[in-house]
Amino acid sequence: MLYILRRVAFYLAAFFVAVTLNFFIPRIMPGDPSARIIASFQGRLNEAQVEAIRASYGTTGSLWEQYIGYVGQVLRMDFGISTVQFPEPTSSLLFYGATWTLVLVGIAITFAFLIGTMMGIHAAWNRGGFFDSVFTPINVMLNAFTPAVVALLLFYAFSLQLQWFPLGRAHATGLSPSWDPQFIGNVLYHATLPVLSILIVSFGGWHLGMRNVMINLLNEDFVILARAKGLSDRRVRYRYVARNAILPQITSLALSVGFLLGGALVTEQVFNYPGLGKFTVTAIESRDYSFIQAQLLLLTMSVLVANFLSDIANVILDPRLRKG
Amino acid sequence: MRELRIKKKPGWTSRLSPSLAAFVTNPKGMSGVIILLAIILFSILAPMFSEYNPHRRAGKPHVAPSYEHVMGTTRMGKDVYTQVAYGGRISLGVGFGAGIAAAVIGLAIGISAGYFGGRVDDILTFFVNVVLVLPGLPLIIVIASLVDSAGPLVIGIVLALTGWGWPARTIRTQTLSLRTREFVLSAELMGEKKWRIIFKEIFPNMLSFFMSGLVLGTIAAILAEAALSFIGLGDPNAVTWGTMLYWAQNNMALQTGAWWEIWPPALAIMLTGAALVMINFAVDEITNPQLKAGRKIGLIRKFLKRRGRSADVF
Amino acid sequence: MSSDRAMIEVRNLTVDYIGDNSVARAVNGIDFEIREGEAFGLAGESGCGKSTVAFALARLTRLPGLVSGGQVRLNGDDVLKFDKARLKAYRWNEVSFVFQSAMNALNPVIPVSEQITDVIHTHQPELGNDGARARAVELFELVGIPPRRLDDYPHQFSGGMRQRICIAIALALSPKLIIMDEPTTALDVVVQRDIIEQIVEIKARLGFSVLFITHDLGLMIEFCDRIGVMYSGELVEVAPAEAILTNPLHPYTRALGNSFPPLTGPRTRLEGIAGTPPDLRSLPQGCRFAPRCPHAMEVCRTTAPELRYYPQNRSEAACHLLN
Amino acid sequence: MTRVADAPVIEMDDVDKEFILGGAFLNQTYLKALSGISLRLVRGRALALVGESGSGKSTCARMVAGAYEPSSGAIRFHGEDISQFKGDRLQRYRSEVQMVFQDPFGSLNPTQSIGYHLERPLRLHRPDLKGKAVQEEMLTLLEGVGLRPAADYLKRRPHELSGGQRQRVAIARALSVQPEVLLADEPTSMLDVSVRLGILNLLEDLKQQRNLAALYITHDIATARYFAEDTAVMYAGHLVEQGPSEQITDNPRHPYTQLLIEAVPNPNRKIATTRTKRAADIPLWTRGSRGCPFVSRCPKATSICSESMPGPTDIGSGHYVRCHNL
Amino acid sequence: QDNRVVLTLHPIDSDALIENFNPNNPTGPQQFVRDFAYEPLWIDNIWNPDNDFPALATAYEIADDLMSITYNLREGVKWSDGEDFNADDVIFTFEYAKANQDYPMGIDVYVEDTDTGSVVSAEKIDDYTVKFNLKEPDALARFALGGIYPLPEHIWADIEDPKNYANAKPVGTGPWTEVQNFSRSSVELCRNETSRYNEENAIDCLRFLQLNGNEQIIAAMSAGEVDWLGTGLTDPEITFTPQSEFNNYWLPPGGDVNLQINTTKAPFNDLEFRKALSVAIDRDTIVEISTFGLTTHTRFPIGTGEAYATWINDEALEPYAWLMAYDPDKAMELLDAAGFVDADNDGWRNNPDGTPISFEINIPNGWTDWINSGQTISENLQDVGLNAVVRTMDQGAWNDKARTGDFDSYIMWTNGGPTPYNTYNPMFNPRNMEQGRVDYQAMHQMRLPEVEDALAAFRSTADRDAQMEQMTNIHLAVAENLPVIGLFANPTWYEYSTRNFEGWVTEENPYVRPVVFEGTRERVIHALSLKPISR
Ligand SMILES: Nc1ncnc2c1ncn2[C@@H]1O[C@H](COP(=O)(O)OP(=O)(O)OP(=O)(O)O)[C@@H](O)[C@H]1O
Ligand SMILES: Nc1ncnc2c1ncn2[C@@H]1O[C@H](COP(=O)(O)OP(=O)(O)OP(=O)(O)O)[C@@H](O)[C@H]1O
Ligand SMILES: [Mg+2]
Ligand SMILES: [Mg+2]
Repeated sequence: MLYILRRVAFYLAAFFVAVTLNFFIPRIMPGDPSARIIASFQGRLNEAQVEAIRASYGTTGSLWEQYIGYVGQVLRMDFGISTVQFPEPTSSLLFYGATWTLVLVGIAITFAFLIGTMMGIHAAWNRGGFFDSVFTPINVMLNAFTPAVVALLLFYAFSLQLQWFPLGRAHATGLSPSWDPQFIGNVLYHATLPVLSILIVSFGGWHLGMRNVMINLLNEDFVILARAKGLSDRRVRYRYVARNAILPQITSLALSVGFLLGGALVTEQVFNYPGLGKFTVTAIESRDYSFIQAQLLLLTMSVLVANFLSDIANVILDPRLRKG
Repeated sequence: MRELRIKKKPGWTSRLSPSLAAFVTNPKGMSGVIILLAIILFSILAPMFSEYNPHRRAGKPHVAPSYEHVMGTTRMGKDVYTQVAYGGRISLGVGFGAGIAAAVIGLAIGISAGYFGGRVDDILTFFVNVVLVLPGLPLIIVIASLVDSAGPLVIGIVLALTGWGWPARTIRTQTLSLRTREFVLSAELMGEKKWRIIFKEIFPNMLSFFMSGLVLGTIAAILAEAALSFIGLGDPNAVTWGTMLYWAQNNMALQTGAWWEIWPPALAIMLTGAALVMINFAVDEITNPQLKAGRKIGLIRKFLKRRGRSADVF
Repeated sequence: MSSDRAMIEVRNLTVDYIGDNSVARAVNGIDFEIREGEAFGLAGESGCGKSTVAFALARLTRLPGLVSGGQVRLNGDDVLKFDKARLKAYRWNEVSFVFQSAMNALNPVIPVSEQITDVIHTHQPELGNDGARARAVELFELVGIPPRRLDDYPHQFSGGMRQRICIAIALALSPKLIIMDEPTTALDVVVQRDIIEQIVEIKARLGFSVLFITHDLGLMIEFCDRIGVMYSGELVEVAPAEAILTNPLHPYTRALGNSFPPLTGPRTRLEGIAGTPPDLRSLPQGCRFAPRCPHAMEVCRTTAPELRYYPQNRSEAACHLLN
Repeated sequence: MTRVADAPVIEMDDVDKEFILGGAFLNQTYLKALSGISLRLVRGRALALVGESGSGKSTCARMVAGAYEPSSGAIRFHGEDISQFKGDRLQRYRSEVQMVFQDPFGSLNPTQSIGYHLERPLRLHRPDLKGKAVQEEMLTLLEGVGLRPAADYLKRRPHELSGGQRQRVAIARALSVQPEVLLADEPTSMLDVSVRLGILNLLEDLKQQRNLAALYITHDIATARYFAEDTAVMYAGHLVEQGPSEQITDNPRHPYTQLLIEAVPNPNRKIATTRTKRAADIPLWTRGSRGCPFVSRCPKATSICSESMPGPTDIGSGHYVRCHNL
Repeated sequence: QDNRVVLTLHPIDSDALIENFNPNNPTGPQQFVRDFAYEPLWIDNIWNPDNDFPALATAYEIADDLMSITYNLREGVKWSDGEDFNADDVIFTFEYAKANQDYPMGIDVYVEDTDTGSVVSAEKIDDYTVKFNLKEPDALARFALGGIYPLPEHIWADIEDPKNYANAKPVGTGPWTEVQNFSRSSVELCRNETSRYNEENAIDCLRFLQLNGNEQIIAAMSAGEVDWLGTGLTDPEITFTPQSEFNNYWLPPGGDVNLQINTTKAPFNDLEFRKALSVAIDRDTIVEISTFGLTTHTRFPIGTGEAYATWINDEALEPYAWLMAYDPDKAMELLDAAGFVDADNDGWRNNPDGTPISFEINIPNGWTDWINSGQTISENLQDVGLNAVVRTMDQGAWNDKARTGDFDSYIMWTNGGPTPYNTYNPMFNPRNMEQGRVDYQAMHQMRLPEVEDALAAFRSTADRDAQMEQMTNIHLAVAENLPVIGLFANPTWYEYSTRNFEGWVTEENPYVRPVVFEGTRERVIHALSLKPISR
């Protein structure tokens, strides 16, 4: 319990730091949101109008006042109004983007984790065998590939040339979101290539991580004892070894959420997938403060939440952490 | 027992320090080093390989690979081969620069936190955790756009500043376990200065972790530079592997059939990544010999199988 | 209490560790047998191959280890040739194991109860959940731990208790032979004594054989009926426990006996054994102990002596001095 | 060995040591690792400190070496309180008191050569040695601990040596600064039986040749008796019995000492299976704990035992016991 | 319901559509509803000025003193909710624009406080006649006033904060006003049942898709998802036409792109230097390679080009044509002669006073064809010994620097309009050169009084010949002084698919400008001219 409390204290502090950073970072960027709006009129404004727009879209008050206002907003979960899509509330766009990023990254992380972990278990169990000697290095090298190139090649080959998969978007334009199987099928169909492009470059890490932890465990006495007890291979492999090896994997999983959300950005760009990454790039280009802030905050929060969940999972899975 | 193919250890390795000897006899590690060295040399010696200027047009647009343009030309008529060679300088420079810087910052923070403990540790660990928790790439994008145009240098600095979380964490854990080792206490009781203990007693034992952090950091930095340039947040004037991809993508190299504009930088990145991965494999195996899958184990399994037996345990 | 019927015979057992650039012959053609109900000890300094023998016996040789020759016979069948099904029955039904460090022998994230019951489920599925549980309770009582603690996790027990749990697991199926590889070295002497006494008591009740490994000669003599002394992968002497100190045949055995300062008598200077054991990857010719032996002769450096039975001592030894 | 009780080199005077065990700010628990320890080290003699694991033996040695400060009480070196040592005096003290650690694998830095390990203390504490003299001193030291030919060892790294050789290097390093006091914290516990005696004999020779005051920590009472003239028995941070080694082993008076001696493997008997007692865990000694720590396991315990810890009783020839039921 | 005839067009890139149909919201909505749901008073047919399309007005009259214009409004027009349209709506719209300066409705309302703007007031003459009073005589005011999109007074009168108003159910007079099937990825604007166009209008709905990035957009057209685009192309003969038999494009020349140089500082303040600059640039390469052969050459160094071909007096300008021809030798000769030589032997030329020359060409990130052009220019300039480098920057920073005047040179578009006046006025209006508020078009900051005079004269006559004369004066002054260095004419991006519709504007039948973006009022005429192909 104490462990969890300490973690909670850390999360609160980290959250505060993130909130503060998120406020200041976009503000030290040159340019301000009104510039883009003014520019979008291509000179068709007279000066009075330019000034009026500056006054009403630009930022007002001292930095400190802005900061206080912003913290208040954050606490109320009010993220202001987007200037790229004026006057849409940031939260509605954010929610929309986050949903699709969650679909994309959620599926990708799950599969990468499952596939990589299973492969890692297999490789470690048959250490030195064909699978281990061939696939371990290959899978890990895939990890060092550029997501951009992988996404691009998939898009080019399967969407443009072979036309097996759609050109982009999260679902066909005619459909409206619902839980019916047709829509879900359509979403999965659209997500296939983007997911694949994240998957390809990420499962190798899980493979290697699991393999290495497993191998270290294989020589532990408790594993030898399990073997000596005549337990079945399956039981030793999963209950005795994988069960323990999964603990560090879960911690890395949580930390990788941030990396993956970031990495999805390129994929979303290539596949015109309406996720947060795309919105973020646009928001940055147009100095949409409220969106950048809200987006960074959301990312930080999701990483924090992921970490918190992994802490809890660790406590549940590792009895050694339960007390103290 | 001939089937087990036991070779005598090459004699010359005995003159090297044991971990170095382990490295040079590790086939994965050495192939990584050789590939990497080849790429680095290729980049450094770029002017020797090509008379073209990577920033200037060298021929007609989209010339297919030919005698004059070994890897063809870009849509703008720049020589791809030359760009790959020169681009390597910056990509590798950013990668290694940021990788090394992040590893060094991580090392400094990790060691200090682990060695000094107490308040220092609490504070440093907090920052490490914050850096770990802050979303990486998006933050980099925001910071990179702070400056009007994110040249390779800026990208490198930003990557270094955001990339030290991981190494700091592993190194701190490692330091914590080293600090309880008696040779550290013994040096303290001997009256050694703190910095000397850190540099001479602790650091050398952390070399492999440092190396591994450096290698992984470098891969991450190279990939991040490529990704940032690819989505157009880099400086398109710079010639790096990432900007080459950016231009290839912008000029629809794939659609126009100019595969030679996109594959060379893509392969260069992949090859570098692969080489670094192999080096990291070797470093892992040296720190933890168990990880060495060892052809030996496979051979023993076969040996036993042929005799109708199976390996007893793993 | 031990009969003279051999229950397990080890013949010419050879085990190698295959390295990248070398082969280490950790056990070099050793012969001995363990009789029914007997406590047989393997003594010798660190690295001489005691554990390797034990693991080979239990068919637990770890890669890159390789049993490259010899036999382990159980009722005439070679254990090393057992197929999967037979091996499963052999393991734990016939031979069980207690490891050196209980800290590492129990899986930290699985409740202790499950670590006991899963072996019962595997080998006696007919007992069912309740039967297995009941058996676990019995075992806990047998080793003197309150059964209400069955569902605790290993870290919640003290070192001595953990070691007792390991013993409980080893007893789960009433095996014929329990191998104990340094079962108490990580423990305090007082706790050690406590556990050893408990083992003796249970052994007296259940009548299994024990292969006991330690480098504490004193403890071994107290506990074992017969003792084999190993040096550098070979057995140099096999003798009744009492004879090891009082009437050692092999100079190494004698030297070993001299390495334990006594608790009584005047404080006199003892000499240990000078030098270090040979590197298994490049062994000396002849007797492996010769380089450290105060009585080494010319022949010792050229020919390896063989283990021979000396009826007057009821001991076997391998030394040229005795001829 | 009858000698006028020399003035002690090191004197621990009623030393307490508390460690914070954790807990939040308010309900922090303090582990009392040492309670009222008084010990004296005299030149030319060794004092063995025996006791169960976790009883505070290492803590004693580390406090003498200056790694921790006492929570109360004082440690004096030739009558001077060592907690007052600062700067140069502290640096000098560090050369006067040297420690040899338990673990020959852990106490040498695997990445540094043997030469480095010997050179550092010489450079730090023997400014008189210049140039070649350092090198020569290193060779002399190695030969002194029986590592011959010495020159061979300088370039080697710890992993190239056997455990016994490493422990010798550690001893050579401790001796390099010509200390008056040698603190040996289980210097043989990780060593194989065959080399253990070699190290003990070496320490014995050094003790006599250099007239060292030695503190020998072990939980093996037999080697304590073998090496040290005096033995002190610790239990849960308390000294329970102290006196000449032979007396302690031949005539243990404290129930814990008796239990300990009883437990030592003895080839001259067979194990009896008439057990009644069962080892309970050593109690966690905290600020609030009272009485004799051994009470939970003591067969003779009476009600007074859980109330207070008696002071030492002298039962002759320097043999002290702390027990109510003598 | 899917027998509907739907035209899919793509006037703006976005990450997600928003449910906002405010006709004056520039972040997207106005692209969807202007022209289609909200009609202007008058649709100028820029390419065929004799064939304008009266919209909510049927006629206009310019007062002789050029101080006012009177519009006759169309009678019998109904808003899509059934209310009548009349002069009150127009007056309301003007007053509304005046009251809400931060909600720019495209009317240059005069503001006393700052003495800016040109339209002083709107007067209701009768229910269907409105008179706009101007601050100064202006023969060109009709172009701007015709572009007023009247708002229905009965709806907007109650809207307090128009810029934040989402206008989810637009009420207009145009052919398509009904929003249907809104989602983040597509939205439809369907037939206005009260529209007077319904007889000729074959299209039931317009559909707008969320799309982003040229690659995606082109792929969408190839796949038959979009009919009408205005997206940038790269090697269209390879990447576009072959993708589908229905894919077509036509890229008539549009406004010019110029190199804006900061003539307030050395070396750009030297005319000889500017001449050298002009001839040092290899425009052929830029047109053919840097911009993929999609741009067109400009013949004369006048800052505007073929988009206003009818205004150019070839004969008068011929002597300046050499300034547009690539001649590096000539450039070096000019530089040498003017004293720009490499005085310090660092490989680069110096100013006559010996100070080094090095300058940047600023281009926003991601504007790749411009970056390519900039790189070619810097190569060209380096070839003649000038140390010029391309500097790309974030668009926000790029915007900022332009205004503060803190720059060396920019590649810059030119504003378009019905006459070249719309291009030259912002380029030479002294108000656009004031310190700290420099307009993009006037970044050169060189005042040319003869141009200012000619512009004033141009504006104060409605006579085409007189205007032509003034325009020639302007051209000559610009060519003589080279305040900007002309580069090439941008393409007008226009792609269309013949899969579902016929009747597209083609090179052979250029009946209106085929631009899909808002700002081209003719686009509604184009859409109404399309007929479905039945397959
Ligand atoms: N996995 C391995 N690879 C290579 N050599 C090994 C391996 N395991 C053991 N050995 C070697 O085999 C020899 C015998 O080892 P073993 O563990 O049987 O010794 P032991 O007598 O049990 O020693 P200890 O008392 O220290 O447990 C040693 O020299 C050891 O170095
Ligand atoms: N730095 C420390 N912080 C907190 N507790 C400590 C610290 N050092 C020692 N202790 C505790 O003090 C008690 C005494 O420890 P010490 O190491 O002195 O025992 P020991 O008798 O040397 O045991 P061993 O025989 O295992 O070496 C133990 O309970 C230990 O956990
Ligand atoms: Mg062993
Ligand atoms: Mg200790």
